[in-house]
Amino acid sequence: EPTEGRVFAPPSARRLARELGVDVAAVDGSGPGGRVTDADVRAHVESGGTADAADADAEAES
Amino acid sequence: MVVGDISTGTDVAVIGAGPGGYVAAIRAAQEGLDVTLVERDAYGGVCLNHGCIPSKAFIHGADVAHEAGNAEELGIHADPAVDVAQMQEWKSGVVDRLTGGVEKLCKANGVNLVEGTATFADENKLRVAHDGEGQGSESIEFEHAIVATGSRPIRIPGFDFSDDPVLSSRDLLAMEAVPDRLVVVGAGYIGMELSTMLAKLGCEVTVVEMLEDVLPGYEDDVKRAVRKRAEELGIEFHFGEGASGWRGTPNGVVVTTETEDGMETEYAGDAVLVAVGRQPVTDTLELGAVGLEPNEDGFIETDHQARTEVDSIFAIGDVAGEPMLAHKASKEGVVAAEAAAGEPAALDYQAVPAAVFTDPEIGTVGMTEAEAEEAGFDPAVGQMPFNASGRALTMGDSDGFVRVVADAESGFVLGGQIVGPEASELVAELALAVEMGATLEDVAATIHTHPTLAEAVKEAAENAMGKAIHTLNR
Amino acid sequence: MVVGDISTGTDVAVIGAGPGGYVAAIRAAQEGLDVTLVERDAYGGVCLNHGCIPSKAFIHGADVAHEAGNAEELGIHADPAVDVAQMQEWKSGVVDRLTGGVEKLCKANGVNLVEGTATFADENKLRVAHDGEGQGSESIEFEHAIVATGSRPIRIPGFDFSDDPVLSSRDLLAMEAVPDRLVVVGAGYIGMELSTMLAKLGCEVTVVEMLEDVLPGYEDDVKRAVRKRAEELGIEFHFGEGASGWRGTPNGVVVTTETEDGMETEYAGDAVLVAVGRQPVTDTLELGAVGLEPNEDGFIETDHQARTEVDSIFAIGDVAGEPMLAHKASKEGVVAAEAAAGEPAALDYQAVPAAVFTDPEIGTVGMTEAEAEEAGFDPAVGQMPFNASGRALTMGDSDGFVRVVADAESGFVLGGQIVGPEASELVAELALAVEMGATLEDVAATIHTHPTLAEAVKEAAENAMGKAIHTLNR
Ligand SMILES: Cc1cc2nc3c(=O)[nH]c(=O)nc-3n(C[C@H](O)[C@H](O)[C@H](O)COP(=O)(O)OP(=O)(O)OC[C@H]3O[C@@H](n4cnc5c(N)ncnc54)[C@H](O)[C@@H]3O)c2cc1C
Ligand SMILES: Cc1cc2nc3c(=O)[nH]c(=O)nc-3n(C[C@H](O)[C@H](O)[C@H](O)COP(=O)(O)OP(=O)(O)OC[C@H]3O[C@@H](n4cnc5c(N)ncnc54)[C@H](O)[C@@H]3O)c2cc1C
Repeated sequence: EPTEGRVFAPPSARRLARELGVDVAAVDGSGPGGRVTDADVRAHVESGGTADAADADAEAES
Repeated sequence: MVVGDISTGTDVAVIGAGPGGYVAAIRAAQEGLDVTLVERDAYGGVCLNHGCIPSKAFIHGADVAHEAGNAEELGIHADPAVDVAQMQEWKSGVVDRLTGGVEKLCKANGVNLVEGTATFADENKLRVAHDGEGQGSESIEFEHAIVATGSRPIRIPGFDFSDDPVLSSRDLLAMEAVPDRLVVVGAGYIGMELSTMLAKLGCEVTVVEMLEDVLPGYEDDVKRAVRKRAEELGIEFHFGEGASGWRGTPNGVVVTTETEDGMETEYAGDAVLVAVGRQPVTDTLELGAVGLEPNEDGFIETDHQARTEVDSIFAIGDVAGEPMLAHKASKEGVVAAEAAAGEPAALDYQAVPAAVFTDPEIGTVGMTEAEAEEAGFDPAVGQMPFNASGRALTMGDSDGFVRVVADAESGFVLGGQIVGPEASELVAELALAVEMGATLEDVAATIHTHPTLAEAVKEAAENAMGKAIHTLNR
Repeated sequence: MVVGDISTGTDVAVIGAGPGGYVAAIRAAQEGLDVTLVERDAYGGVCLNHGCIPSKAFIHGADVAHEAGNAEELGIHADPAVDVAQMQEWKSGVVDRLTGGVEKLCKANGVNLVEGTATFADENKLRVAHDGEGQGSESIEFEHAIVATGSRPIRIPGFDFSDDPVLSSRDLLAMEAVPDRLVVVGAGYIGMELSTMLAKLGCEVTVVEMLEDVLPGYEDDVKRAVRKRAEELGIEFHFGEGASGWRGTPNGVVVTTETEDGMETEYAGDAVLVAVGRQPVTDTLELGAVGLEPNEDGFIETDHQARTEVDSIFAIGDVAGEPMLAHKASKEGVVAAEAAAGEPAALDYQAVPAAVFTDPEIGTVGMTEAEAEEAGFDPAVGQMPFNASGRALTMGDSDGFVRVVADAESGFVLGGQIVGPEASELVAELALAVEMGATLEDVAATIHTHPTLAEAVKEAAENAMGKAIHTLNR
């Protein structure tokens, strides 16, 4: 994946992901072009997706 | 000097009250922490006292005078006389008002203000030396420290700012009269902003620059727009020449430059302004006492929360790395403060916009076309020249363009480059677009007020989609 | 007049080449349709020839002259002489360039241009009468027609624009000299923009307005900022008075006004500008031939695709309803063109931003606090005064503020009101925020370049969140 590291999500969704300990890069985006929304982050948590704060932190750095 | 005569404790000690430090201090206090802000010079740091604010005040003043004197085409005939000492006084009033405001805001938020130079004693203790004999010092114990000591101008060998005719940007911005002739060493953004301003105020400016063009890091067409206008203002450029020395003459100075091949040339001026870049200030801190060491570029390294290798210590702003810009410092200040308060804050922004207040202005954010390609995107690029913008034409200022860079597949806006009137303001919309993960269509479908320069942002997005109305689509 | 001597067919016939019509024509052509654009006067319509563009050109000219003459505080001493005939020439050059550009863009996109007045023959046929005796006429058969006939100034009883001293905005913008004294009837946006411009050029302006304040529809604090500056410029306001008549005098005119209680007052001027609003142009069209009738406000009613009750006919721009603004016209033009091409286009935008080019400028988008409440939201409102903005202070122009209105629960930005320098440009970021469904946090977390006016947008968003740095949070 050449464009790896770049996640298209508004700041509010990125912050929510941090708070929920989710790696935002692992969330499937349902918005235009695959943009990650708040709802996508919540759905990811509910479906038992990653909830690893360390991952999220590492991702946030890029 | 008496050491340790007072000792206090604080949750967060912030060192340096520039746009990094004072913002960190206020936000930390808003988070309910007990905060102590130590500053040895002036509230607002370089930015408010010797950088962003005074330079923009002078640039505005020069613009007003220059525009009035060059509007014959509009039927306006004026021959403005500029009293630079008075402009200086006005500028100082603006600075005082803002620095006074910073002090008031700190106090209103409950930040403890301490004047003096802070050095580390250990990982949880600062020593603050107060200026002046017999003023003593104090110790401050902290849970967290935030280092925000900023930067200072780089010196080049042979040019010592303590010599009268060798000016730093700070010296220049304290001028009481416009020099008749000035040699400027460095065509980076500070050199170019100040040269343009001085030329508009009637100074004959000679710029010498080691590289082959102005404004390293910007794209060719962006550079060209700025260089062209500068040349029209009478600024003389000499590229590929490094300043190697200077000597005083009865009328000022003669600066010697050297090409790579060793060819020497001399340029005369009333004085020489050295603006070749800035370097982080780490030597005021005794970093060794906490086991920290600047990296090879002189910066203190930090992580995604602006935290250094020492858990209790954060570093933000110019001292913590590029881009050395006030708003980057403030952002890091907010994140460090929130992290110190235990919030899950992170420096996870997509882009730091940047502006250059030359004529025309530059505003950029995110990726250029080349950067997008390098990052693996297939870029869709759209452009709108200001000479097709109704608003730009009614302002008599229609050089330049807006360019928008997006990912062709998804449409996501990756960045933008603007050169032209109000570019520094126009870039805000593109910054929001980049940060939000907006697509070209989102920007294009948003109704933009007519007649505005901002319409060019929309038009550039439409151009990238092959749907522009006011430009031919490529 | 010879009728029907030529007959052609086209996919889309567009009537009127203003910012509604020419944009619709170009976009329809881009969609691959055969397009015929009929205009009886000048390409660009009111906006480019007699509205947005000429007014903004004069406003800019007046600003340059006025700023130069009033910058003593900055150390700039100038006494500019303004040659209005020359400014007029410059303005005309700008207009010509833009209208020429519109014509060229139409041609480059393959739009057929027809000069003349179009009237409906039936639901699929136009008749176009060419100007001048013996020029004949032609018939154009169409699949779809797009009506974009715009608006004209409202006349008030007793004031006939064909009388020399009774000026419309169009007459005023053709001036070759600044009147010494002018009576302006109407303090709406056009009256206020022109009054401010004239006052800056040295005209003594008396404004009479039936309502109790300037700029109906704007909030009190927004009005106040504009009225205050206007008064400082020497503009005299008389509210609660309607213009009831005028008579010529050797020096110009005397205008009589009447209050609700019947009290009369007289105001003298060189001439009287009537700017009490604009009304849609439907009487040039023979709408009856297709069974269409304007609604009670005179507009042609349309649906979410800008389609009228007659399936083959769209109506866009000023003729199709409020807000009568160029960019609303263009948006409707794009949607009508795409709908005619069978695309699922719709007028589903959230908000039409609006600007008033007074001093200070106004830029607004979306809901005010009161409107948000009415719509059932619990509004969170944040504000940043420009007198706390570093950039505004360095511009010597720090009246006004940015206000952001959001939904407290979700944080969604619902609207914004800006009054101050560059308000017309700054509103673009808020328009994108409103359109994208951005939250306060999204705006606040986006890094804004320092020092810019746009930082005030971010600060206002932070203020609404209780997290502002440069203002005290309410
Ligand atoms: C001429 C010029 C124009 C500029 N224009 C712009 C612009 O338009 N936009 C922009 O974004 N940036 C601009 N900059 C850059 C901007 O000024 C810096 O990026 C910004 O000031 C960095 O903020 P900071 O908080 O990191 O540090 P600084 O503003 O440098 O503040 C550091 C503070 O720390 C204090 N300090 C240092 N050591 C100690 C110690 N041991 N104890 C106590 N106090 C200490 C210093 O006295 C200083 O006040 C400009 C700079 C210059 C020189
Ligand atoms: C002084 C002034 C300042 C303004 N400033 C602004 C501003 O800053 N921003 C803004 O958004 N708006 C502004 N406006 C409003 C703006 O001009 C209108 O909203 C805009 O022009 C509407 O565009 P339109 O395409 O609907 O119609 P118009 O621009 O009115 O164009 C209609 C065209 O149709 C032609 N026409 C009419 N009937 C026929 C027919 N039967 N056959 C052929 N041709 C016909 C007319 O000749 C005209 O060219 C201003 C208006 C004025 C008067």
